[in-house]
Amino acid sequence: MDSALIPKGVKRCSLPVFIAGLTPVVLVLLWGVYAMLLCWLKGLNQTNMNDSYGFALWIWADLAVIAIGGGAFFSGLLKYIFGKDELKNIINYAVLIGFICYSSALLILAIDVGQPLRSWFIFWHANVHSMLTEVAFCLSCYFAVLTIEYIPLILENRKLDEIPLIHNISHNMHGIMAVFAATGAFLSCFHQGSLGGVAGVLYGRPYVFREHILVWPWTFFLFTWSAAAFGPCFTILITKITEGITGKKLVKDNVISLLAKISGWMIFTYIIAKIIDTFYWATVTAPELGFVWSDFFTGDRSSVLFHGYWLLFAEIVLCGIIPGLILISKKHRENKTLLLTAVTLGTIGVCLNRWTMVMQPMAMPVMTFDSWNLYIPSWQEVATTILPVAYGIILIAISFRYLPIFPQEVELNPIKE
Amino acid sequence: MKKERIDKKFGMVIDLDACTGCGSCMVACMAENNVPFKKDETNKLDSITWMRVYKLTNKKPFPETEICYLPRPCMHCEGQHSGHSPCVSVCPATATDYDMDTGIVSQIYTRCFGCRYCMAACPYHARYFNWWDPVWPDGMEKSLSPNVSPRMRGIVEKCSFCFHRYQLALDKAYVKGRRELKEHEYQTSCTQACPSGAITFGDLNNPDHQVHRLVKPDNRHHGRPTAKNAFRLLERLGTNPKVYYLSSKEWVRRAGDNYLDNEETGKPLNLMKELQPEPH
Amino acid sequence: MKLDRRSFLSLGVGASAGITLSPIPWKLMDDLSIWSQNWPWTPVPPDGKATYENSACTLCPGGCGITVRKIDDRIVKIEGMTGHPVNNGRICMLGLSGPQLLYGPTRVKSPMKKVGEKFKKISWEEAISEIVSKLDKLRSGGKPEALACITGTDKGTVPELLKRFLTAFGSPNYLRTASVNDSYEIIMEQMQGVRTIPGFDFENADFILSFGSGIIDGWGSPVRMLTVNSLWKEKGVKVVQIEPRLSNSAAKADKWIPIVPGTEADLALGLACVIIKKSLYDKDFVNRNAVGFENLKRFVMNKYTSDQVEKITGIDKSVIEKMAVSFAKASSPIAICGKGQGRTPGSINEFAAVHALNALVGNIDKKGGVFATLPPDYIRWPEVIMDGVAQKGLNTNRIDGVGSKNNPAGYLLNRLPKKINSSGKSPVEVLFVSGANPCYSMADTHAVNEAFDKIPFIVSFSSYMDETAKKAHLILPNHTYLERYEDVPVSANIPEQIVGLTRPVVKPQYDTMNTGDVIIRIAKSMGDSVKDSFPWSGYESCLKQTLGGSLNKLARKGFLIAGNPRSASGKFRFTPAVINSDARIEPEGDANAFPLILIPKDSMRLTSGFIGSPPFLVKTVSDTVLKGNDVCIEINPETAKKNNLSDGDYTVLSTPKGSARVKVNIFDGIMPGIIAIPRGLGHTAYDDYLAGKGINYNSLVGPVEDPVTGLDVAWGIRAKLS
Amino acid sequence: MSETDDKVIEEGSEETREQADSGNAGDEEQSKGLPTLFFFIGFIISLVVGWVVFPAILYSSKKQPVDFNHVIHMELVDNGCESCHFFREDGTFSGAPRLAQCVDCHEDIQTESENEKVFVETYVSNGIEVPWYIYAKQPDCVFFSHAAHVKLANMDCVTCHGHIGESTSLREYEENVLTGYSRDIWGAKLWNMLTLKKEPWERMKMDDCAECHLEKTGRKTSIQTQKDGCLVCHK
Repeated sequence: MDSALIPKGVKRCSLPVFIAGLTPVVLVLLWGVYAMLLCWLKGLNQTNMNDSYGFALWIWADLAVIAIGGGAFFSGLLKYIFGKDELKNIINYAVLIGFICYSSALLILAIDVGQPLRSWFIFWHANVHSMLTEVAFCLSCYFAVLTIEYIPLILENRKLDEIPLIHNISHNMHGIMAVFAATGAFLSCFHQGSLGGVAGVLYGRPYVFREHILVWPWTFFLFTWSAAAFGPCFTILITKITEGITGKKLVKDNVISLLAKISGWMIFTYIIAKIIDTFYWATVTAPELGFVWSDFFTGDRSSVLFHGYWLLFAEIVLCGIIPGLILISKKHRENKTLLLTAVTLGTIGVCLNRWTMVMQPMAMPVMTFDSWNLYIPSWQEVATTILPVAYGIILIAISFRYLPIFPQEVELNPIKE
Repeated sequence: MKKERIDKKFGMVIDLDACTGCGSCMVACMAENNVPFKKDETNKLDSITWMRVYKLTNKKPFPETEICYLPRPCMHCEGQHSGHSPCVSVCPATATDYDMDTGIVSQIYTRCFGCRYCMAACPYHARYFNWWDPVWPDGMEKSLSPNVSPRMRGIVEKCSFCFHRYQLALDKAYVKGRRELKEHEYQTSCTQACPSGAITFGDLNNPDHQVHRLVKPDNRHHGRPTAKNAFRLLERLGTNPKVYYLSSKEWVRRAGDNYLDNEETGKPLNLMKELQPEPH
Repeated sequence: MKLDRRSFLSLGVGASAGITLSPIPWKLMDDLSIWSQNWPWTPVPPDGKATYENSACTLCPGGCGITVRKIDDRIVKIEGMTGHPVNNGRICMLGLSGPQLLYGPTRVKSPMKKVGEKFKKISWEEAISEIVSKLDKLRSGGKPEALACITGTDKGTVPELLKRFLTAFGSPNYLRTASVNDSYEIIMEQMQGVRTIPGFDFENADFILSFGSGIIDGWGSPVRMLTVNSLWKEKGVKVVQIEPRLSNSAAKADKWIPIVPGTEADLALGLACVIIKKSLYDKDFVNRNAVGFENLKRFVMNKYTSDQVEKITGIDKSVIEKMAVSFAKASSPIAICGKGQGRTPGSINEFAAVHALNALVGNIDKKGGVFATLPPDYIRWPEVIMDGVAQKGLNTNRIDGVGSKNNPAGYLLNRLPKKINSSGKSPVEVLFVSGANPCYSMADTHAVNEAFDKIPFIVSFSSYMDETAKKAHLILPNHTYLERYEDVPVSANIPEQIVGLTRPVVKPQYDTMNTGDVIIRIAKSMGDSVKDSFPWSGYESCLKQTLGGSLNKLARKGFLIAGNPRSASGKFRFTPAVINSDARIEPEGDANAFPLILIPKDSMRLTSGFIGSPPFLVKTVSDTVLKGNDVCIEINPETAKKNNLSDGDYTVLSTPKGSARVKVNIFDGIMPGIIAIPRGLGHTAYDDYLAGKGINYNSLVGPVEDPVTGLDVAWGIRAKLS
Repeated sequence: MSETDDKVIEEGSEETREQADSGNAGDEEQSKGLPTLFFFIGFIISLVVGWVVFPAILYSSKKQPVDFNHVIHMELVDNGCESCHFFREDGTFSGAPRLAQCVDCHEDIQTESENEKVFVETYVSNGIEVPWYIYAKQPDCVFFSHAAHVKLANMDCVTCHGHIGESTSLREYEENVLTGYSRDIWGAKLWNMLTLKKEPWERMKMDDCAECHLEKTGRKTSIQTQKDGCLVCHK
């Protein structure tokens, strides 16, 4: 039915099967849209956020999707700036994932603010000292860049490509893509960093406050670094999942392996930096403010469940050092199971890091007579957080079906007939 | 700023020995500032109380238990350099600013778009979000004051040191041909109401004002109190608040900040530490 | 085809370009945000001319002066009146919440008649003629005594008018709700020979011994007490608080001495013993101005040595002796009693013992001491005119038994429920309720409600839809204190005689009428001698005639000091009959079945009397007191452990009178074995901001009569947790 | 910076499109001019809609309840504007007069003026306040101190309010249907939107206040804005 739209030389399932497969995802999406409308029309009382948890699930989701979307800018950087040309075989997908992540982040932000109709104030009445202003500017700009990077891909659709005008446009855009990739990488470095800065500058919150280098707190660099390190993990993970679902090999092993290797070394170095940072914070920064390390991880009965030492262990050792070590080793990363384990752990690790940076300072009391607070998101929050996932799946499915996302697909999956 | 002029620095001193926890200040504030109320206000994490009275205990068993009440308005932090309050520095849309003329941290409800970053920044929980539309039972909106703008859903609000009273007092002075106010002409609602007289309000930079005499702030060291028994909440974080507390009890003063076990209360404050200047 | 599509595309591009260059997107973006800044459903208070008017607060007996801030004709704020002798510019949270009562949803907006289960709006004429016809039937049936009246205070012109109405009508059954001052009145009469409440010169005292009185929790005149408490701190006056729980008063005292509840009298006598033994009493006073000292001496030396008292009260002997010495050595020490806010009377035994301490140190009728201040005496009306029916009715026995058997109490409202419930037909056929909410505030709510259900016709004068008004058959809503003139004689243990005046700061918001006017109108409609007893055209003219020249001064200043502290008393009597009785008031219930003891706790943040807590008050209540609709009980960690409870757990609290689901709040500052529950919650009436929250303490406790006075002096009840 | 990049790209793509168009021009000679024509049709229509129709919908015109003649009144009073628009003792400004003030003179009809007749019959006799529309009405979030401007800074009424005191009739009041603002606030003229204005009273948005404050006082007490503090004018 839609065969004219499907790229040449590849095989896709029939349209009814495709639609049937997507239906549950669309239902989830609609559920999320309903929750989103509730939040907009009735206000944020639909959430379980409160005056202690001004930042909660959404902000975590924001930080997390941007971190895992970091694969886009980092592989772009590697390909266009550092000339790792093999990555061209996965860059399209990285860009698509990045696009999904960033558009989701913007959407979540639009739900998260109490007065969405005024959200443009952040640009018009910007306070240039605020990390969030920096985030907003960089995020919007980088999203624009990702859009520009994604457009040529759309234009490569077989049907669209037949139109000479579109063909020309997409051709020209490809030519200048390196400029955008570079711009994107620069922007992304900054806003990944400024997202880290968002937490790091909070000198009233000893859990996240970090010493500064020039105008930036440590977390600024750690966030950029971790996004670059773990972003590719997510790209690989999604690629592998896509391969699993489609039952096809889509990217050659050497490409994956290269990305995994780079990711591994980034993780490894990052985790060293993170350990140094944690150590310095625990032994110098916190004590100067009157805290000992254990204050941050030992609250009352229930808070330990959410914010205990296990979180630190999980973030640094289980989901940091271990995936780092696996990916560094050629032998291990070429083992399919270990590779999958490593990229999964890595993805979880960076999400955990964002979790602790957002949630823990909200949970933890700073005044001695204050208490730990716990927070369970409402269904509206969960639905709006899953909404981007559903949207992402749909966008990936459509893109995969109609666009030549994986240049190696034809070669790897010759049609036998 | 122009350093030659001595700016005003409005601040508050709360005597915790005198405070009885009666809560008048809380209601005086709500009544003055059109603070809304809901049918259920027992979730204190969703209950707007610009002035909130905390109950502290010395955590000792019966019968050595002691309790102390601590009223907490907005601290109107100055930070380690001009106006670098934890909240003001992070607001992306300049909805809150630090006025060098008065030292008051403003909150402009119509500018705020509800990102709540300032709430994440404030260690005192002095900032409140309007999760709900403010609703007054039919007829009760008649009790609202025109001097304070009611807030809409979706934005952050907090104690303003009853700044509208300053505006009105100035107006009164202007028509009388005066430019400056006397100490009693600008007092916050909570100060006025407090049945125990525990709250004192005035210009910390004016040596004639009671607040200055009570705590003797050392402006060369970020307003650190030098009077005996005076302390500020979370002084060590470097927030440089303008609300001071007095207590004759050591455990209360110690509860005002975080200390390592071996540290002496009030002593090892790292006040000389300069934070890095903010970006740009 | 192709052409059309392309043209269409061009049209769109052109339109987009045009729109972008027009104000539409930009202006809309801006205006939508401005719209969000001025949402039509967020109120904008209209501006206008600001004025201030002085008046008096009547929300508690404290007698504060208030300054009302108005914008045009709206009250926007109530502040304390500067220069007022009681509160000098300061104010409590209830006083501040006045506008919420005025404009709040609990107001009764017009006269209402109960038809079936619901209230129907009626006119004032209908309402008054309805009452008159009921009352006429009583008089023509020769049973005028079947009319009874319950008020919240018996001082001032409106209660006097009600009293006068009952007298002229022929009923002796004018009753008032109880308070700590019932006990004090009896004690002052018995020990100092004057039936009045004591005025304590706290401002000049230098040692305060409080037997559980919530000095800063709302006892006496709350704002004055808070002010005085700060003054004490400034002057270094020592305050010792004796009670089983670390109340705010205990926390702010210089010393908190936990005591086994109910043994306060024993401690007072023990202190007397030490003072006498160490010969620290004021010999001059005792010899010249007192009688019966030897009796007291014999009594306490025999039964109240420190060793004995230590066993009874659980207070260390050395503490008792030290306390006694400090008290006696102070130059102006005052001992006070009346637990919590003084909502309920106390054991006469305890009051006598405590007051004896004041006399032992000779601190009577002098600066810094206790004065027998007579209430301001300005109501001088012509004699009531009574016809035969009235006289006959007045000769019948009072329904509460006062007057017979040499009973010293003035009113024993606590006996009314039992009296009604034990009769087949209610002896009260018509009941007036004014300024009181007995269905909420009397012990054993269940029995009280049962009794009220039996009364055929209840008339409520309440401005608010409270529990009693809900039970009424007719509501004749009074103006609130911000809409009416009324004199407010202050009787809150202040040595000076102060009278305040409420004034109509705003026009009546609804179709309400001053209760004074209603009484006069009813009387006039009754005709005969009842009518003749009310020579005034209306309440305001009555008030004018009553106050005469003082009215102008009152109106101008907002208050009047009718008299200074004065010694109205004769010789002090140490041995009135009561002091020799050592019967302690035991809490109701079997100690085995109910091993714990439940006591109420009072707080400035909740009202427990006639006025229900306005929304602002409820908002300030801590989440360790009320969480959602669940009330929290305070127990010691040890009690919790014994009952296998952790902080935040839910459990069932049972007493012989009832049981309730409660939440556990573990607190170190309460004696093991004691449970404290807040007073002022558990309303079934009022608005959604108050109704249905928590449990009414009165529904868990029953009355315990003092053997001497007959007053309900229950200070707690036995309880268990399961 | 990337915003400019965006624009570059958009323009670039336009060019590309035109190139493509011209590439195909030979095939469809007759249709060459049409897209351009349609572009302009769309462009012009939307411009008209945006600049003419939109404002007409956005603002509703309201007649003042009584047409007041300032000139006549100015001749009768001694103290200029302050005779009716005065300062209260507490320093607040009375604004538009209340009925009680008017009644001092207008207890009964004094002249043959039709307006006075309406005023007395509708409002004075019934004791109803006149619901004047205030041209310069600021939103609730604004604290405007007349005392500071008139008493402290000695400014004339005309400086901000223009020559309303010389008017013999009240012009129509235009209200933004979305925001409820008086049109005078945003700017009566459309070009006020483009930050152009000739007279101070042509537009009174926040930036106008802030700009004048900075110019006249030089105060930069707000650390964040480097202008006057927010609370100087906000409440």
